Amino acid sequence: MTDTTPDLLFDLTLTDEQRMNRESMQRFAAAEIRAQAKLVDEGAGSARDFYPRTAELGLTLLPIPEALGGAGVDRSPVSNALIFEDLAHGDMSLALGAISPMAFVNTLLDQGSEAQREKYLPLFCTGEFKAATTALLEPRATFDPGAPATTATRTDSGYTLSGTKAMVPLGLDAELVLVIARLDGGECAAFIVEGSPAGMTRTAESNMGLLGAQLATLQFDDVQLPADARLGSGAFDLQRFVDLARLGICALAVGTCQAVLDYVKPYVNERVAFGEPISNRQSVAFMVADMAIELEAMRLMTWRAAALAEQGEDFHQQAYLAKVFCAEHAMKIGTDGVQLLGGHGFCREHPVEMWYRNLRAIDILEGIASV
Amino acid sequence: MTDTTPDLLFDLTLTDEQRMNRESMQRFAAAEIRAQAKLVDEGAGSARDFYPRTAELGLTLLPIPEALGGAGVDRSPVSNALIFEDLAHGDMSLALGAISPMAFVNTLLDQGSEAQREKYLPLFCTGEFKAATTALLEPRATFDPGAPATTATRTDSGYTLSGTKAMVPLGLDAELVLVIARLDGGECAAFIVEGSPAGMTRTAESNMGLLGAQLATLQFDDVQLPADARLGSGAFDLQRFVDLARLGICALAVGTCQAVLDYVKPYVNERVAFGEPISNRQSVAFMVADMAIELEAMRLMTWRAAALAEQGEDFHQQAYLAKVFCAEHAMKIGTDGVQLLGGHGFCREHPVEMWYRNLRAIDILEGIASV
Amino acid sequence: MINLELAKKHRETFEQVMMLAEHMMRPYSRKYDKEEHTYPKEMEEVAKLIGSARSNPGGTREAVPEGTVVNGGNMGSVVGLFGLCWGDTGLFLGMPGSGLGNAAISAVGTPEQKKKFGSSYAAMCITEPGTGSDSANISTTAVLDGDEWVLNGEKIFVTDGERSDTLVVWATLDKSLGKAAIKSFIVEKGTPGCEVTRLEHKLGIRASDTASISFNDCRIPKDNILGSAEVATDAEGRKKAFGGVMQTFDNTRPPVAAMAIGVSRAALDLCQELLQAEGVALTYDKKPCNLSAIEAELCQMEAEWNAARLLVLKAAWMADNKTPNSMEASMCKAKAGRVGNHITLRCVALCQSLGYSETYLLEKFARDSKILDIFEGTQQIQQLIVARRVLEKSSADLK
Amino acid sequence: MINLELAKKHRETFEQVMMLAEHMMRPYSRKYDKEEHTYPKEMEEVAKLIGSARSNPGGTREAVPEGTVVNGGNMGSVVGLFGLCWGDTGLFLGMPGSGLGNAAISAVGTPEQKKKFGSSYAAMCITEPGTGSDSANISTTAVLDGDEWVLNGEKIFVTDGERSDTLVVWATLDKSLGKAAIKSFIVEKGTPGCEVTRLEHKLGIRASDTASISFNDCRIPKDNILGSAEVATDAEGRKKAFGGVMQTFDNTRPPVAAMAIGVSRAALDLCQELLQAEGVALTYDKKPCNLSAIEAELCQMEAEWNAARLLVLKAAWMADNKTPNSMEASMCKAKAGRVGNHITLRCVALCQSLGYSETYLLEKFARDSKILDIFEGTQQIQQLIVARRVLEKSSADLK
Repeated sequence: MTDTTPDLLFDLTLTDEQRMNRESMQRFAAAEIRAQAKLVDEGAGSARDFYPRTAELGLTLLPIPEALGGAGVDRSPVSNALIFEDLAHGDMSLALGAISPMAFVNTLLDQGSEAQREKYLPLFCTGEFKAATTALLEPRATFDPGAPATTATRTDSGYTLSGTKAMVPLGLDAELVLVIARLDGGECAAFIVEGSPAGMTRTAESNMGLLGAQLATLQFDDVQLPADARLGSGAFDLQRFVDLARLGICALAVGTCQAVLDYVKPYVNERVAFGEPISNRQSVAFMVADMAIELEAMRLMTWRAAALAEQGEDFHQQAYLAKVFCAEHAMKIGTDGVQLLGGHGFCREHPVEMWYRNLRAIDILEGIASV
Repeated sequence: MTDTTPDLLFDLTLTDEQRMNRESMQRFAAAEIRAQAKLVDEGAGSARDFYPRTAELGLTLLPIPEALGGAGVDRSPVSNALIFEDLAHGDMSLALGAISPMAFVNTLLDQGSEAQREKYLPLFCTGEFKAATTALLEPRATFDPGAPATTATRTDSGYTLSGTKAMVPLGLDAELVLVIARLDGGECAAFIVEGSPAGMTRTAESNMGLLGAQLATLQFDDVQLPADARLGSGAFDLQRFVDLARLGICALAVGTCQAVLDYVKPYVNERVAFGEPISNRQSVAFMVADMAIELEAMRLMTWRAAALAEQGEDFHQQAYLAKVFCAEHAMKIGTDGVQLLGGHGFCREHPVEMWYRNLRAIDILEGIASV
Repeated sequence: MINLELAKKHRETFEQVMMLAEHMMRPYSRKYDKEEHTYPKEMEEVAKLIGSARSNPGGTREAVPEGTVVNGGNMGSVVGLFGLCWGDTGLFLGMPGSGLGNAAISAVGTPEQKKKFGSSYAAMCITEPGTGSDSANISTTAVLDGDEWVLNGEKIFVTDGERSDTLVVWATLDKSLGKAAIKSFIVEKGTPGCEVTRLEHKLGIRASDTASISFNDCRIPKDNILGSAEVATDAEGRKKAFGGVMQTFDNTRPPVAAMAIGVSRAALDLCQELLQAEGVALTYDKKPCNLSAIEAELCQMEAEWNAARLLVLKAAWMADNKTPNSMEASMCKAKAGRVGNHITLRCVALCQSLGYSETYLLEKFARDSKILDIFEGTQQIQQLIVARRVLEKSSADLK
Repeated sequence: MINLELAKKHRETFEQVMMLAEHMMRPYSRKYDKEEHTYPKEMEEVAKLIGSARSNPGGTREAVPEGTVVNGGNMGSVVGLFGLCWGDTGLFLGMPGSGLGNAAISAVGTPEQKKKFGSSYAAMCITEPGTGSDSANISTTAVLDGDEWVLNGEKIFVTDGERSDTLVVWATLDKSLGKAAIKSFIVEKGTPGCEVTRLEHKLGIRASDTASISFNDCRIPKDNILGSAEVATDAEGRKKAFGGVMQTFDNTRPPVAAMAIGVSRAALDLCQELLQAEGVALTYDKKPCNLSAIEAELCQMEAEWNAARLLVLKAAWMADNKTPNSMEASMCKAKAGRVGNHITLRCVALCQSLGYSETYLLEKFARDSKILDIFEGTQQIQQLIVARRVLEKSSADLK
């Protein structure tokens, strides 16, 4: 922090806007998302049909300048993290799909050129849900977000894109996909892929969880992109993009883990064994206590990094550590949620097994859910 | 395991000799070692004065051929591991010192030349305690037992030895020290250093624990060694040496952890809080249960690798994994031992704090306690 | 003499089972995971091939002189399960004859019962909607009416409840008499009054069905009670009687632990195969702290896996040698249950998107393994049992 | 507005304290670790320098408008402790004015008591030979005799019991009345009947003395009781009264947690310095799984450390803003206690023989940190408190 930084106090108080916004997000999450989640996870409901209903939240509208049709509210990584958290409390899978266009918009606002903003942002101010997404992750066991293998090569007319991206939310439907690739063997750059150009193949994925997010593998075989497809006018800041996405992923983890905690609390208090509620046993009660402790820490880690990002400070290390911490503890909270319900936790009648499957993805996901 | 291997059954039964031997070791550990341990740890008793009393155990005598004055019993890594375990139940620190000459003898029996055996082994058949030891570990944070930095260079008359060895048991007094060094920049070799040749400096160490083992740092500045100081007639098998030592270290861990478990059991059953023995609480009782589970697993891992070594089978992987496992769980058992006694565990009135300090060394120690 | 390697016959058993697992189970793993509740008919062949070993679950027990060490049926059983659940835990649990009811019949059945039901496909009905780990608190009743027992009650979490031929049902003769009045009964499927009411959709082991079964005035022959019909009246007798029923757990816990060993080995093998393709391999040539993070984690998992496996073998060896192993059975179940969970989950994480994808089986191994830390007594129940033994506590003192 | 960075004044406090810690504490760390029970006289200067902040432990509380966020004395206190215990936990605990008794006096003392004893060196006497975490079960008695309280009993584990000027003593007015009759009293050292009977030899924090103190007809002025002398007679009142005594823990737990943050930071810093000499450094440029094992572990420890630190800051922030923080105080104590233990111990292991040796301070940090997971409520007691709050349980239901 530089000496010219204004003297902010340590503060965990939400702004009035954030409080109001949370209320509406939480209402939507409880009423709309939670109800859909199970149906979609079981293949009985359509995520594709669901997403248009999220348009009422105005997720993409807020931070877009008024001149381009938006509400012109300053983009706030903290507020966005709160939104992600609240939606994920309903369901992480549907939340991820719902916020993917917002992540695309956020990245455009953050690193797009003036021309790109003018071209694309008005499309997200129509009041309709527009499928868009970001794609960094690749299908390799040792994939590192700082070193994608997808390549872009300069051509006379623009770029040739080659490579494979995995676990892309809304990957089947997205009309706009921001793809990260190594440019001419050097630094990374981001490319806006519109529609489905020749050489681009979209394959629906079957995964352990996140079934509602419509994850897809996108393959690019010598896909030709125009010169203006490259994001921004200067160098692409990959680390910043990855870190902003890490914050979004952490926020999704926080919301989901809060859902687990909220679910197991009444369960262990009501479930009777050996003549008493099972929560009267230390092994059960302490597991719940640790869940609460680690969840609180996950939230503080996420908020801290998001606040640094919002203040324009260096937030790389805190975002990195938040992701490490959230991944580790989200895994444990997901597992403990099932364990606390015992045999019932293993059955799909209760949502904890779905949350368990969804939370496995926290460590793996990269380059999506940018705040 | 080759097809010609005789069909041994899976068996956890000790031989009659092992049973008898355990009895006398356990008796000595309880009567002699345990009583000395605290005094020595507090600086009130002398380890140097103690070791001669271990001569009655005949530790070095047994496996030495009758022709050289020994008892001529086949060297048994399993039996040796049992001895180490039992002595460490008394105190790991004094056990380590007591068995160091035995580790020297074991290595000589294992990899020494005929001439070296004839020269040195009779010295260990006198019925007196003779201080001898082995030295591999070096004072570096990233030291790897497979890559010591101590060097030996061939000269006209023998070898020049240079480097520093750390945490050498009996390092101040040992009349014979087996030192592992890289020979002429190539493979490793072992050298028998007699007495204190010019250029050899012995410095007593102050460590967190293991105060009774008389750990010392040995520095070698161009120490001249005769040609016959090099162990064996062929190549030195460093991995085998390290693995046999790992088994000894694991056995020390098993014995010490058994002491912790044996100590905390009555304590938590007798200590009353909130109107009941604290062992009526799951958080206490489950910690003890896990201690018992992991200790049993440590023992089985150690025995398995020792049995493979005894059978002449490849035991590298099992010795390696046993050490990994024992180091991890010995740390935890040591810590939990203190925690179970609460504030009392932090006071030196109870031995658990000493065991806690000693057990920290399990992961660090290498190249000593060869079975 | 201390030796912790398998005897030759068990090494051979393991190799043979691994062949079956690889060629006759794995090809169907994903299919029946996706088609939940579908009977994996291809497994009948596998069941037949391993059937000769199972038809005598006690193993071939040659007359051995007093004091001779035995490596018998219990060890053979866990070694077989290492392989079968390396193949597929769900398919194994869904195949005929794998029911835990078989273990109960072979453990406490009369010679007649063993003959009549020993080779049937027997499922175990213990849990009820209101009971989880609290097996002593069941409400299903059995009342003797002439030459028949009349059963009434509702059971849940019956593994293979739908596809089995036979059920071993825990019921109380008189709930007011507590544990001592709990007995187990053999019910043949198709008996009037016995009905499968529901199949669970599950996180894992989807190839096996998990059923709810109701008993409404279900009448079975008087001889179908396992063990004595007498209800002990003194404290000692009551304890012993329930202990007898609970004892079946001593027989079923090492096998469930063995399943965890099998599935976590499968995960470790596949994980290492996928990582090897990226040039990452565990070679045991440096101290773990000097390895890469992935190698160090693989190493730590190998250590934990080996440790858990040895605890399972020890418990089985004790059973083979007629040594009471109630504590060791719970020890190995606790350790293998948690290690199995940990390894399968970390293998998913280590392989990142490949681990999470249904393209490979890593995510399935993780889902399948979770139940092994829950059924036949959760992790916490095992810790409780071990703690009581280690600390010499009654169930009244340590709850 | 969400911001989790320290305010400027606390950043400055921290920097100043770190200077003191480095230059005025660290040079004496090993000396007083070796010379157990020797009074670290050099620390008086340090105590004086930080004294102005401590003489008003509630912090400078300017009048602030309703609804304005405060970053006050509680935050200042934990931030100071981050630095002081980065310096040396033992020396800090052994220096005048650091006694936990001071926290109690400033939390519940009357203005007169604060004036008279606020700047004394006050130790806390709670534990007795027969009680550990069970603070409600103490047997030391206080009986009013004219204008004086007469104290009788035996206290153990009194941190700085020998070198302090003042003792805050928990005693019961009538054991038969249970918790409600427990009150705390200020005893000046030198009062006849108050005697230090024993000093403990300890695993760590050897620079601070840990004393046993006996009270034999020890008479103190009537006004030396902290809080009211009345014993509540109804259940609600009883609960409240003991709650008042226990509440001092809400004030002392975040500071102890802060000590764990300080000492574990010290270990992490030194460990990274030693590893950097070998070319190993954590750079945050790759995903943890793609790092070396040592780097990955450092990274994981940094994450845990940062998380624990934020929980401490939150609890202190709540106290500054008059928000009840009993649960958060226990949360941060539980997390920082275990993280502090884990980090300091792993740093020993990561640096191998350098970690184990007294040449460096890593082994000392590990020894010092252990007590922080034990005193002011063990890990298990903190989990119990958190669990009761989260699950809305009484102490009768969740024991």
